[in-house]
Amino acid sequence: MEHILSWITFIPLIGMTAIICLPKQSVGLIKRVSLVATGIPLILATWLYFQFDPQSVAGGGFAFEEHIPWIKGISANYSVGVDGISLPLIWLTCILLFLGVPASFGIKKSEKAYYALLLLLEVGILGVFISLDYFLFYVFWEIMLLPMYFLIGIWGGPRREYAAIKFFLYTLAGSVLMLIAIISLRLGTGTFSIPEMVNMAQAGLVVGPEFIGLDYSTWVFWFLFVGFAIKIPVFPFHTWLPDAHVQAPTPISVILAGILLKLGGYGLMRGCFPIMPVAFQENAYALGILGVISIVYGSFVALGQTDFKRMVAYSSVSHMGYVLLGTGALTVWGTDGAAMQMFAHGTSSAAMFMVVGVIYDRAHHRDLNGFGGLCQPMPIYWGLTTICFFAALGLPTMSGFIAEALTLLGAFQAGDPRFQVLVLISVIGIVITAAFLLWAIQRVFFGSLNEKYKDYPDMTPREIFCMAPLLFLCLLFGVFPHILLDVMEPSVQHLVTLLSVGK
Amino acid sequence: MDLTFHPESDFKLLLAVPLIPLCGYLLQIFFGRFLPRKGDWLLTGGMFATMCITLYMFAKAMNHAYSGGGHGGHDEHEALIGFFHESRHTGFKWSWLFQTGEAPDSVRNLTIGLLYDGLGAAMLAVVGVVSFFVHLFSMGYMQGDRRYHIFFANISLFTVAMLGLVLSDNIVFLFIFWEIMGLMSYLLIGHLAQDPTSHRINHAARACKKAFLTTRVGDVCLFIGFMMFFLHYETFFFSELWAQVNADVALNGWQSWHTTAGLFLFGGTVGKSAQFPLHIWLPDAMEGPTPVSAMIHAATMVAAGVFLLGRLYPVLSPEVLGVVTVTGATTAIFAATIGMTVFDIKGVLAYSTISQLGFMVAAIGCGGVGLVAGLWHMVTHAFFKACLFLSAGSVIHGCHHEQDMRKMGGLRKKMPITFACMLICTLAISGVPLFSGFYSKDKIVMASFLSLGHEFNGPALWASIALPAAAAITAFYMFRLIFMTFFGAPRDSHVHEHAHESPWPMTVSLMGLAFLGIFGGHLWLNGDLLGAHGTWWEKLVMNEHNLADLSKMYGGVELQNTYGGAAMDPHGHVAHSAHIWALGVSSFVAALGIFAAWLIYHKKKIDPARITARLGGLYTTVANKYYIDEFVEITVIKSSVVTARFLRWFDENIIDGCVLLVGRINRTLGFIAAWFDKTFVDGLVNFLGTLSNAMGSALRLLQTGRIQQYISFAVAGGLLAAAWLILS
Amino acid sequence: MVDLQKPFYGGLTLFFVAMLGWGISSAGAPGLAFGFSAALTLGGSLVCIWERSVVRSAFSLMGTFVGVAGLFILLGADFVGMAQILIYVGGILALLLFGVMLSPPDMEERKLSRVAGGLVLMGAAVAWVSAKVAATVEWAQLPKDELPEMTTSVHDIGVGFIAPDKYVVAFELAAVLLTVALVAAVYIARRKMADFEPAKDIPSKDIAGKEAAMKEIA
Amino acid sequence: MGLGAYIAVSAALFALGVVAIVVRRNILYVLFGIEMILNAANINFVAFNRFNGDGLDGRMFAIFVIILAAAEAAVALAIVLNVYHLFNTTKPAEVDLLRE
Repeated sequence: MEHILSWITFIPLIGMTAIICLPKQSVGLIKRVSLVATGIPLILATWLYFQFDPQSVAGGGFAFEEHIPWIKGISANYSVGVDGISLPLIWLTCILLFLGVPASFGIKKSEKAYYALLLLLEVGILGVFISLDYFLFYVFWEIMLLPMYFLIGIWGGPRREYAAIKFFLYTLAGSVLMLIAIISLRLGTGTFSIPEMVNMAQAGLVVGPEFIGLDYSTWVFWFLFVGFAIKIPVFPFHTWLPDAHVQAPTPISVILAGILLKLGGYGLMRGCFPIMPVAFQENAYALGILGVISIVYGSFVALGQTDFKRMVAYSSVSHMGYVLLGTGALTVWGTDGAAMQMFAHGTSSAAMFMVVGVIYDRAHHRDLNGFGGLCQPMPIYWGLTTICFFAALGLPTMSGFIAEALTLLGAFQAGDPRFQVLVLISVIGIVITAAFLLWAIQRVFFGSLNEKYKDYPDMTPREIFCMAPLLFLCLLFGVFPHILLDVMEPSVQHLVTLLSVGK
Repeated sequence: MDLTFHPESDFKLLLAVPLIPLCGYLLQIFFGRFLPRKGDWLLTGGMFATMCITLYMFAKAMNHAYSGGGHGGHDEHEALIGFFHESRHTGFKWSWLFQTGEAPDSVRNLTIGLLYDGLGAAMLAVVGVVSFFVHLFSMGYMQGDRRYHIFFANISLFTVAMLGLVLSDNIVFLFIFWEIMGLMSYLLIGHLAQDPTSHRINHAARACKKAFLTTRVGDVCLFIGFMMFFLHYETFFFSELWAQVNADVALNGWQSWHTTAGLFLFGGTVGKSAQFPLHIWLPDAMEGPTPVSAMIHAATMVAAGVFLLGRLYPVLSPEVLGVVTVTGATTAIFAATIGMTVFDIKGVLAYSTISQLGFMVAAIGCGGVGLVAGLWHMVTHAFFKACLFLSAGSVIHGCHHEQDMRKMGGLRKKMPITFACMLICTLAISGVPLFSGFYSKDKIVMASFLSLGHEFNGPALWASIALPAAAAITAFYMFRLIFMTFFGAPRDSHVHEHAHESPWPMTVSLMGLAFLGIFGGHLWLNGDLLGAHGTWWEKLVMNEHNLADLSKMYGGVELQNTYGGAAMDPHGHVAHSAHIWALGVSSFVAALGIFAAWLIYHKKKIDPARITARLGGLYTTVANKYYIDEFVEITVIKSSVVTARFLRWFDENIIDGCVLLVGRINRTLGFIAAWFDKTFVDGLVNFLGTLSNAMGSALRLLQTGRIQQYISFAVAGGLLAAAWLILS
Repeated sequence: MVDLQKPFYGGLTLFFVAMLGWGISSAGAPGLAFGFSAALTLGGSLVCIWERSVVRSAFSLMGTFVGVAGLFILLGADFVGMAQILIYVGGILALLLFGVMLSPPDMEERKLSRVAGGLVLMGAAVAWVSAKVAATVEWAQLPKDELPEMTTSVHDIGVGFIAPDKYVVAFELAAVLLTVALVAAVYIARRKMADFEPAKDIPSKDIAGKEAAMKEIA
Repeated sequence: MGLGAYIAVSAALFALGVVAIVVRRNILYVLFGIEMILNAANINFVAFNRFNGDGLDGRMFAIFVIILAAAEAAVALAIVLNVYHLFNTTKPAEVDLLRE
C-alpha cells in the first residue's frame, strides 16, 4: 500500500476540514465524523503493525519510507518512515485518539472547535512519530503544541488559563532550545535528515563551534535533552504536568499522559541520543540519576497528594523515569524496557485518567478523602480500577511489570557498575507506588459507604468501552510480551549499537 | 497402573494442573453469577480433578523413590540422586519474551518450562489436597455471602498461582506467580472490606493493604536478589543456577556478594512467610474469611516462602544460612510467646503459624538434615494447620461469628466432629508422638542439635535453645485454646445455646484433613518408625544439587553420615545419639506444655490472672505484640508519609516557585515600566513606557494583544538590527 | 489644551515651499514636479497623522496617494501611476471613508504628546539610519541623474501579465486572492453580534478567571 | 532627480506610516499607516526598477502590491466593523483578545 504513513497521518486532517465545513449545530454528525476520522487511521495502523517485518529494519533503516523534496532552499524534505520503536507508538496514538473521541462525548461546549482541534492534535502527534527529517519533525512538534494549548485553555477546569499558559511556556522554552540545537545541527551536518545525521555521528562527523564554554556535542546534546525532557517530564522540569493534567478535561489528560509524554522519550531515542552518542555516553550516568530521582521523587509526591488526578499525574512522572533509566543503562534489555515502558505507561496511565474522569463526572470533586465504599454501588468500576491500578504498580501479567523488570535488569547489567546503586534506590519507588495506589483504592472504594454516593450509577457502556480496551492491552502485552517486543527488538538492538559507538 | 514418570506424556498432564483451575476462574469471573449455586460446584469439581492429577503424579514420584532404593538394597547414592525432571530438556517449553526476535535458547529470551522434582511433587500434592478441602469447606462456610461467586473465583486463582509457582522451573516465573499470589491475598483478605454488612469492614480494608505492602517489600528484595545472581551467572533456571554456584564455590569459594544476594533472596521469604520483622501482616490477615486464612496459612502463601528457601537452598552461603537460622528461631519463640496471650481463636492460630514457620526456616538454616526436616514440617504443617483453621472456622460459624475464646467453652458436646478433628490436629501441632507433627518437629530439633557440631556455633546454639522452648509454648497455648473452647462450662450462654454442628461440606473436609493430620507424617517414613535416617522423604527431596554442597553445612561430617546413609557410615552413631536426644527433648517439652495448659485452663489449679499480674509489664508488652506494629507505624509509615508531605510541599513551593520566579520578576518589571509611564507624561517617554511596559507584560505572558505595541516592537527591532548592521 | 493647528499648517506650508524651491534649484522643471509630488506625499501623511478628525485624515491621505502616483509617473511608470490613482484614490480611499463613517467620531483620542514623541523619535531614527546608509553608499557608482531611456511600455506589462513564462501565475493568484478577500470581507461584515457567542467562551471574558491566572503567574 | 531623493521620500513615508500606526489610538489609523507603508515600498520598487536598466519586475511588483493593498483594505475594513460591533470601540488598545 503506497504512502500508507501519509494516509494514516493526514486522514484526521481531512476529517478536520470536514468538521470545519459542518454547521456547528449538528453535533451528532461532528462526533460521527471524528469517530470515522480517527477510526480509519486506527484500522490502517493496526494493519501496518502486523504488516511490519521487524527483521527488515534489523540493521537500521526504516520501513514504509517516503521521500519527497519539500523546501529545496534549506534541503528540508518530507521524508517519513517507521521502525520498531516508532511503530508501536503510532499504533498507541491511533488507539488513544480513537478512544478519546467517545470519551469526549460528555463535553458540551463548542464541540465543533473541540473535535477539530482534537483531530489536528492527532495529525501533529502522528507526524512527529513518522518524520525522519528534523525540520519536518520540528514542524509537526509545533503543530501538536497549539491544539493542546487551546484544548486545555478553553475546555479545561477553573484554573485552565494558568495551566495552559504554564504548559505553553514550558513547552515553548523546550522548543526554543530544540530549535537552536536543530539549526546548529543543520549547519554542522548540512542536512536535516535524521538518518544521515546518525550516520555522520557514527563516523564522528557531527562537529561544530563550542558555546557558553561547552564543546559542540555537549551543548547540543543538553539543549536537545532539555527540550525533550520537558515533555517526558524529567524531575526538575515536571511542574507543568500536574497543573495541565488537573485542569485539562478527561480525554485530554488521557492523551496528554498517554502519548504526549511518550513524545519526549521517543524524541530522545530518535533525535537526541543517536546523533550525539559520545555526549550521551559521557552523560549516561547523569541521565540515570535524573531517571531515578524522577521515579522515587514522583512516587513520594504522589503519595502526598489528596487530589486524585494530581496523584495520577505524579505517578506518570514516576513511571516515565524508567524510560530514562533504561536508556541510560545502554543495554539492550534496558532499552527494551524503556521502549516497552512507553507503551505500557501509555495504556495504564491513560486508563487511570479515565478512572479519575468517571468518578469526577459523578462527584464533581477529586478529593481522595471525600469518597469511601464506592465498590458497593459501582462494582464494575471497582473491578476495572483495580486492574488498572495493579497494571500501574507493575503487577506481573501486566505490561508494566515486563517493562519495569526489563528496565531494572538492563540497568543492573549496565557496563557502569554505579547503575546498580541506582537500581537499588529506584526499587523504593516500586514500593511507594504500590503504597499510594493501594491507599487510594482503600480511601475511595473500601470501608463504609459515604451516604452521598449511595445511589451512584455504575459505569456506562460508553465509559467501559473507553477503558476496557486499554486494560485488555495491558493484560495482553503482560502475558504475551513478544507481540510487542518482537517488533521493537531489532530496532532497539540497532539503537544500542548506535549508542555504544566507540565503546 | 504404570507408575514410572514419562516426561513426554506426564508433563502435559502436569500442565493441566494449573490450567484446570485457571479455566474455572475465567468461567467463574465472567459467568459465575449466572450459574446455579453461583458456580461453586464448578470450581470445587475442577479442584477435585486437579487434586486427583497431583496425587497421581505424586504416586509416580513416590514410586520412583521407592524403586530407587528405599530398602538399602542396591546403590543408595543412586536413590539419593533423586527424582528431578525439567520439561525443557524434553522440548516441552515456550519462549516467552521473544518469538522471532531472539534465538529461543538465548539468555535474553526467557524460556518457560515445568520443573517436577520430589519437593515439587510433594508440594503440588499438598496444595491440591488442601485447596480442594478448602473449596469444599467454603461451599458451606461462605453461604449467603454477598460476593459468593467472586470469592470462589479468587480463591481458585490463588490456588493457580501456588501451583504455577511450584511447577515453574525458573525464578522469574516463580516470582511472577509469587506476585499474583500477593494480589490474590490482597483481594481475599479484603473480601469483607466490600461487604457493608460486615462490622469490621474498615479493618479488612486496612489489613489487605498492609498484607500486600509488607509482602511487597519482601518481593522487591527477592527481585534484587535474583537480579544479582543473574548478573553473575546469566541464567534464571534453578538447575543451572545450582550447578553454576556449586562450580563457582568449588573453584573460588563463597564471595561476599553471594552473601548479599542470598540475604536479599531470603528477604523474599521473610516477607511472604511472615518472618520477624515482616510478620506484621499475618495476624491482620485474619480479617479475611476463615477459608482464606486456611489457604494462606497452610498451603499457599506462607508455604511459598519456605518452598522458595527449599528451591534456592544450594545458592545460600553459610553466612546467609546463619542469618536464616537466627531469624527462624527468633520468630518461632517470639510468636509463640505472643500466642499465649491472644484470646481471638483465629489470632492464636495465626501466631502459631508464624511460630511454626519459624521452625521451618530455622531448620532449613541449619542445613542438611535440617533442610529435609524443614520442608517436611512445611508439608505436615500444611495439613494440620489447614484443619485447625477450618475447625476454628466451623466453631466461629457455629457460634455465629463469635471469635473471642472467652465467650466460648463447653462446645465439645455441641459440635463433636469439629472437636475431634481440632483435637487431633492440636496433638499433631504440639508434636505428640505418632501424630504427623511429631516426626517433622522432632527432626527439626535434631537438626538444630546436629548443627552444633564440634566448634561453637552461635546460630545453632540459639536454635537448639529457642526451638524446644517454642515447641513447649506451642503445646501450651494450643491446648489452652482447646480447653477454653471445648471444655469447661459455657462462659456465654447465649453463644452456647445457638452453637450447632456445621453442615456436611465443612465436616467432611475437616475429617479429611484430620486424617492427614494423623497419617500425614507416616507417609514419609519407610522402615524405621522414628525416621532416624534414610527416610523416604529424604530420598525424595534430596537431589544432586543440594547433595553436592554438604560441605558448606554446619558439622558437615555428621550430616554426611546422617543421610549419606548407611552406605557411607553404617553406624551413624553421632546422628543416632543426636536423634535420641531430640526425641527425648521434643516429647518432653510437648508433654510439659500440655500438662501446664491442663493445670491452668482445665483443672484451674493456677489462675492465669495471677500469673499475668505477677508478670505485669512483661505481660502487657507481650500482649501488645511487643509493640512491633506501633514501632513500624511510627518509623516506616509515618516517616514515609511525612516525607511525602514534605516533598509535596517542596514540589509545589520550591520547584514550582523557581519556575514562577521568572513570572514574578517580569511582573515587577512591568510595574516599574508602568510607573515610569505614569510619571513622565511625555511623548518620547510615553513611547518608551509603552515599550517597556509591553516588554514587561510580554515577558509575563509573552504577549499583550496590543497590535500597536507589536508594531512598535517590530520597528524598534528593525531599527536595532539596522543600527547593529551599520555599527558593526 | 494647547492647540497647535496654526503653527502646524504654517510649518507645513513652509515645508511645501521649501520642497518646490529645492526642486527647481536642483533640476528645473522635472525637479519642480518631483518636489511637488514629494511634498504632496509627505505633507498628506503628516496631516493624516496630525488631524484630530478621522475624516480629515482620510482625505489628507488622498494627497499622499496622488503624490505617490506623481512620483510613479515621474519615474516613467505611467501605468503604475494610473493604477495607483484608480485603485487607491478611487477604491481604497472610498473603503476607508466607509470605515470612517461607520465608526464613531472620537475627538479626544489624539494625544499631542504621543504624536510629537512618535514623530521626533521615528524621524530621528530614520534620519540617522538613512544618514548612515547614505554615508556608506558610493554615489559615484550609482547611475547619475540622466536616466536610461525607456524601452518597455504598457504593452509589455500586459504581455507580462499573460505570458506563461512571465507573471501569469502570480496574476491568477492575485485574481483569486482578490475574489476570496472580497467574499470574506462581505462574509465577515455581514455577521451580527448574536454570532459572537464563542467569544464568551474565550477565557479572558470571565474576569475572575483572569484575575486568578494573573495572581498565579505572579 | 537622483535615486537618493526617491529613496529618501519613501523612507520618510515609511516612517510616517509607522508613526501613524503607533501613535494614534484609533484602529482606522492602523489602516492608514499600513497604506502609507505599502506606498513607500512601491516607491522603492519603481525607483530601483527605473534606475538600473529597465526590466518589468519592479513595476509588476508594485502592481501586485497595489492589488494586495486593495484586498487587504477590504478585509481590514470588515474586521474593523466587526471589532466595533464586538467591543463598541475602535481603540486597538482595548482589543486585546490576542493576549489570552
